[in-house]
Amino acid sequence: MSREIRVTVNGIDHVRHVQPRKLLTDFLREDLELTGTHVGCEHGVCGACTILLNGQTARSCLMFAVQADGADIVTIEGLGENGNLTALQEAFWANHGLQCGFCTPGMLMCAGELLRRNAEPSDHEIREAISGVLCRCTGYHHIIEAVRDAARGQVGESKTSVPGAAPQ
Amino acid sequence: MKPSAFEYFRPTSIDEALGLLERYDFEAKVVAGGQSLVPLMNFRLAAPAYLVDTNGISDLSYIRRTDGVIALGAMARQSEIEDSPVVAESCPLLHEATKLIGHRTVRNRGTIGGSIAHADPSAEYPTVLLALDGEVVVRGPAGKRVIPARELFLTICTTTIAPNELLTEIRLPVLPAGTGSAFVELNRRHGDWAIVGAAAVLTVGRDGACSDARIAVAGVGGTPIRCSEAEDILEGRGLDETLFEAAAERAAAAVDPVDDLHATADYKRAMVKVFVGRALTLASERCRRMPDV
Amino acid sequence: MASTNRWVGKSLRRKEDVQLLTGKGQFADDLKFARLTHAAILRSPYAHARVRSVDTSKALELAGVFGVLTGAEVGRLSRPFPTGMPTRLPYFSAAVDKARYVGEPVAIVVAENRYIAEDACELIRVDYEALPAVTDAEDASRDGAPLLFEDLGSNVVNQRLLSYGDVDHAFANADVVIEHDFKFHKYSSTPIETCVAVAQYDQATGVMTIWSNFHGPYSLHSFVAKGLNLPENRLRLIAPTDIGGSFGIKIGIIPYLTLVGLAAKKTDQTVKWVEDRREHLMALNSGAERTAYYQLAAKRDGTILGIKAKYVDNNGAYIRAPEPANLYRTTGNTTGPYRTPSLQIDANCVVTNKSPTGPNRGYGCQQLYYCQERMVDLLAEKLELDPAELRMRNLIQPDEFPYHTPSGGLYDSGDYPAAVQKALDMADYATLRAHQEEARRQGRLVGIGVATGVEPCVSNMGYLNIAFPPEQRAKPRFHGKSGAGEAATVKLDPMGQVTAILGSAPSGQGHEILVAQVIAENLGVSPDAVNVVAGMDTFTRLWTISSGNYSSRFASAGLSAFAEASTKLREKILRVAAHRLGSAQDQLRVVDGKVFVGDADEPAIDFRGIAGIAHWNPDALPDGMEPGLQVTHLFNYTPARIIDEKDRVNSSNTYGFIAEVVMLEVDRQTGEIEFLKFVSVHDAGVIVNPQRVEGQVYGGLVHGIGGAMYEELAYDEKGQFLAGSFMDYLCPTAMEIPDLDIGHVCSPSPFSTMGTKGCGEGSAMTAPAAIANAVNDALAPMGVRINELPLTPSRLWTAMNGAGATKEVVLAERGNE
Amino acid sequence: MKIKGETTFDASPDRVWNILMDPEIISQCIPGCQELKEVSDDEFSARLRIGIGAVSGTYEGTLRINDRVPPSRYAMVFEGSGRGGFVKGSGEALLRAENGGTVIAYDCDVEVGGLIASVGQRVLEGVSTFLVGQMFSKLQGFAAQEEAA
Repeated sequence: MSREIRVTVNGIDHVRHVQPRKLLTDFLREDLELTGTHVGCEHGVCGACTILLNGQTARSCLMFAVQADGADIVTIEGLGENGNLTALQEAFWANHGLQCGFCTPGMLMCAGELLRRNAEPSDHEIREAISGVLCRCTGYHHIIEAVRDAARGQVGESKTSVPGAAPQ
Repeated sequence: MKPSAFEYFRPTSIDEALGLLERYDFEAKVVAGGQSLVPLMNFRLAAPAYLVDTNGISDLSYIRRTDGVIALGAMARQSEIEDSPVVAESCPLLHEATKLIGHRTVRNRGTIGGSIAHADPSAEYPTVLLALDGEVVVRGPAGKRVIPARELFLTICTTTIAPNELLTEIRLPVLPAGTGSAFVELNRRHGDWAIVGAAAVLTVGRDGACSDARIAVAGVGGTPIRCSEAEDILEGRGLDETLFEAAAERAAAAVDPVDDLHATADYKRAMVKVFVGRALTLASERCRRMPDV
Repeated sequence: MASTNRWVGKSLRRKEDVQLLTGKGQFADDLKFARLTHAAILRSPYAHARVRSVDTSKALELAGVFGVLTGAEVGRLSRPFPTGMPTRLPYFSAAVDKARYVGEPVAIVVAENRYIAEDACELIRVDYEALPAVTDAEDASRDGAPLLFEDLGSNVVNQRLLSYGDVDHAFANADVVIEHDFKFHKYSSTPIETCVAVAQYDQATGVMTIWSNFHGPYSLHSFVAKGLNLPENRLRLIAPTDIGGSFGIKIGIIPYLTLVGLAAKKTDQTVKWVEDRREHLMALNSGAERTAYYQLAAKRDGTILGIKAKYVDNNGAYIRAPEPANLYRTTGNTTGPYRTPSLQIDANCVVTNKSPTGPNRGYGCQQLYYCQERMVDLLAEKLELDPAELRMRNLIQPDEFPYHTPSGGLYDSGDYPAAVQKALDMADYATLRAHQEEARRQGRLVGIGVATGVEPCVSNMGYLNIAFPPEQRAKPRFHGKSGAGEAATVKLDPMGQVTAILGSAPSGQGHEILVAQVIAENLGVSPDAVNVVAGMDTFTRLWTISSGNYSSRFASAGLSAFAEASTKLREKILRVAAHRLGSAQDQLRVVDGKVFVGDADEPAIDFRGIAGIAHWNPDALPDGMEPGLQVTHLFNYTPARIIDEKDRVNSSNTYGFIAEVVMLEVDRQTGEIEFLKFVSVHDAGVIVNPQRVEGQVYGGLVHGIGGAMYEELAYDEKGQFLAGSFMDYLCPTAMEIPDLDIGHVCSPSPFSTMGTKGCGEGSAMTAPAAIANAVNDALAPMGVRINELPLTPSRLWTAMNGAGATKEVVLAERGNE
Repeated sequence: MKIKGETTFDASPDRVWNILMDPEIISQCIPGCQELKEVSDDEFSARLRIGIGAVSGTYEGTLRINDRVPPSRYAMVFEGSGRGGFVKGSGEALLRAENGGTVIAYDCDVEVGGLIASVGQRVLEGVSTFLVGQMFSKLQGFAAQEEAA
């Protein structure tokens, strides 16, 4: 028996009918076609499905869409403003804070929540804040650097410079 | 990995919830934060026919301090507890344990009531409840009853709360001045279930002797375990490392863990000694730092 | 042309990132289809069981179910996958008569959505006859062990004794011979995106189209076609632009492409299957477990004379291509960076009731270097030499390149002593040793580990033939293999814009920006102006049999192909321009897409003008020139030769180098490891984008740490799989990783066009060895050694407290006189 | 997984034996047993609903009793399956008189397969121990009743 729910996602109100068992992740990806939120484990460990639920991070694979009735949700698609990247997104870009990009929605959500709670996080606090999101590409270093830079408002050109470049 | 079908209810009052639990009994499950139940449902290990969502009950998420007791509504989120100045000040053990639960994202949804009712033997909150001799309030068809921590946990994920009852409140005593506490745990990876967790609470009187010692451990049995014999070693004595070691050894001797993928039973037993010892040392440092009464 | 590097060597931001940062990536599960149906797979809960019957009637009655395909039907509709070895195994995409591992597909359900498909799986009744299972490769090798394939009479399905150089002489004349055995465990890469396949069969044309995150090697296209019983030109494989990581593991998707394809054909639906995490851990792919027995012969001064090793690889229930390559991929670099003149390998490929194995970042090298680098440390201990010094004494010297290894490897370039010295300097090795001594005096368990490894890049398909003995290879009907090709297409479009088309199916490595940098360099345009088309379509792209994303081949082979293609395109552009301008070609310069004659300040023509001629007005082209401006270059390595009669083969084409120094402390009470220093020095040849290389190094290293300390696909002795969730399969988080100091040396490869080598596997190969060496060094004062992974706190504690440790055996110790 | 242990009954071996061989009693003591049918002298079919916390499932299977040597030993083979996978095992129970009562020493080799094994290993052994304990405590209750009667 499907139920009607009303949710605001990235500022847009939606009214939809869902089966009670439909996971919020699947609702966002299938019903609303917001495929930026990713599914990595469906048991609340990998963090790729993290969204903002009423302003706080939540794992959308551990919620049913019916439970989100009345909620205000932000997904990765709703992070930027007017088509511009946020400072955090810019910092990820500049610091190579993503490779395959699959964990990126979770990383951005969790790092963003950290920076809202703590404007000057230590490296340890950054690590802790993103430790609920698994990444298998980056080894996390560039992500930590990105969050650190975003916190300091230092987002600019890629800084990496190592020898070995092209003695052609 | 998709859950089986269920009928969903979102009661807005405790009475409405109790009515549903009464009607569906064993077939119903309460979902609070969902951080433990929903993974089980996604794996189809749990397949309740009726899901009673208590997130719509508005008056269950308070954190109050009254008359030497901190009372927390069952739906108080772990992140609210983490950020609560009342908790930090009046129940530092709860505050410290909260920060060890999963990750911030988990704590944003997870509730204290859900964690205690789920009764995972490796979880932090059941261990804190037992260490502090707290109690829980449950409501059922026959009205309200209060269950002391020592009578709450039966075995893995099993409590004395009946299927038609709802956990509504958690009560923890505010400990006297001169009390220090610590929650430490060992896990292979940050945020995981503890292989071994240890909570210690020590109260030192004016004479410098330990007037009250409480030790509980997680992860080494079907429930969190209170280490009474180890406590006896400490009570009435002046605290020092030798005594802590003796108490920790006694705690380790009293548990009977089993092997799992991550650790052998022998290792877990040895770690009870190490982590009870560490918790005691930390707790005693903290109680000495407390101002005199 | 521009004479200095404007673009190559710069850490340009990736072209890929904005899409991914805004949630607009196109991963396989994001693709939209009309009237899509969804599949769920029913899997065997038994490690070994006969499937007596499968009753699907109740499942078919469920509303929303379109059909069920059982293993028995798969057996009828399909053909077994080819096996790259003399022994043929009946390997199908589902259990036809027997299930041989927990998680083997038994049936696939197609339904309206995944939820209903899973409901239907629960309604299927399977009658299993449980059979005894065997999980350990050595147990499986013994007489009387339960047989996975009764017809074969043995679970050892491939065996080769490979001898290079005079190993008997080496051992007879050694001052010291040490012997040790090792166990390397089963783990995976677990990319955060699992496998996805969407299949659609067109009855009219007979074409099966499968969209999936399969990224090659596209040699396996023919395997899937065979499984589907289709001519290869009726199978179209499409990969989306974004693939959420793989690290080799997703090559294991090939049976699912077949299974989902068969289900689509049977039900006449467009069918999507998304692997869930439990399926991924339980049944996809993993690196092979290896039990290894090593003997090493050396002179008293530490000179290594020879190695004898027996590998027993546990390849799980089936040999899935490219297996048994875990045994053979490393052939050319078996002796690593050392001048080891002789070698004997007794290679055994064994089937057991565990999930099948395949490439896992490092493919074969982590097993190899873990054992070999432990042996070097044990030799150092025996001879009372510093392990770093012992390595220095045995390293191949810079003037010896290109270097022929005894097993056929042709190392292209390198300066191993410089790289090792750099790692030692960065770590301040002497000071570390002093600190260690001080810590030991305080009773602390501090250890230092050094490990080195040669990083093979761009597999030569020739190594696959090692599974066949020379006498079989000599038969006239034997089809030998060689080659390591890659295809690149670069176009100047009709209005003068540049487009590049990849054949490499990237999964996060940043191929797009690298190609843009190389083309920008060669054509004299801005990288921003180059449109790079990722993804793959076997019907419309030009690809080679070895195309794809694996064996660290992109920076080496892929960029070579693009460098060659863009150079050819530049030639044509300049010829058109010279003809048009009536100038000599060598008088022309290109800057930002504009062509200048001599020292002129004003451009004489731009790319748009040139494209206008080539595309719109071929009448104005030089006589005989083809119209258009499109170049496809098929690149191949000349050293990618076929195996010789003595089993020598240059198994890869460019060879990087890794040197690592680790300092760590083991908590005496808990067995926990804390990193105190981690230095990793890499030689990846010429670096096109340093930040990309750094990203690969970090990623590979953390994967190596995961393997060494956290990750294990654990089974019980009955073959039950125990690590079916991310709660029990532990991937390191940001809290577990050390700070890392990365260093580089650069030895340009003479074989790749720009001197590049690969770097994608890197420390995943060496970190387990470095960490194991450091842990053993830390525990040395206790007289404890550990020869197993992962190095969990429980395991270390158990070893420190008297069990689970081993001692090496000194076989012989002779005087020189 | 090994399930091994000893438990003491305040009843003579003969009485304990009779209790253990009484399907009616056994069905009341096996946790969650909804049905236990005697298929033949030595074989029973059973349906169990086992619930631990939120995790519950119905299992159907068979139990065969072998090598009965009253009142001192018997062996058993059992298997069952349900949503969570399957359980399969064999074991032996030895009864001996001690201090006026009876000690049962049991030793079972149990394979738990499928879903529960792959995601529930952390709690599997603890749950098994609990269920076995629950069964024995009920049996002990029956033994005490019988003795009193």
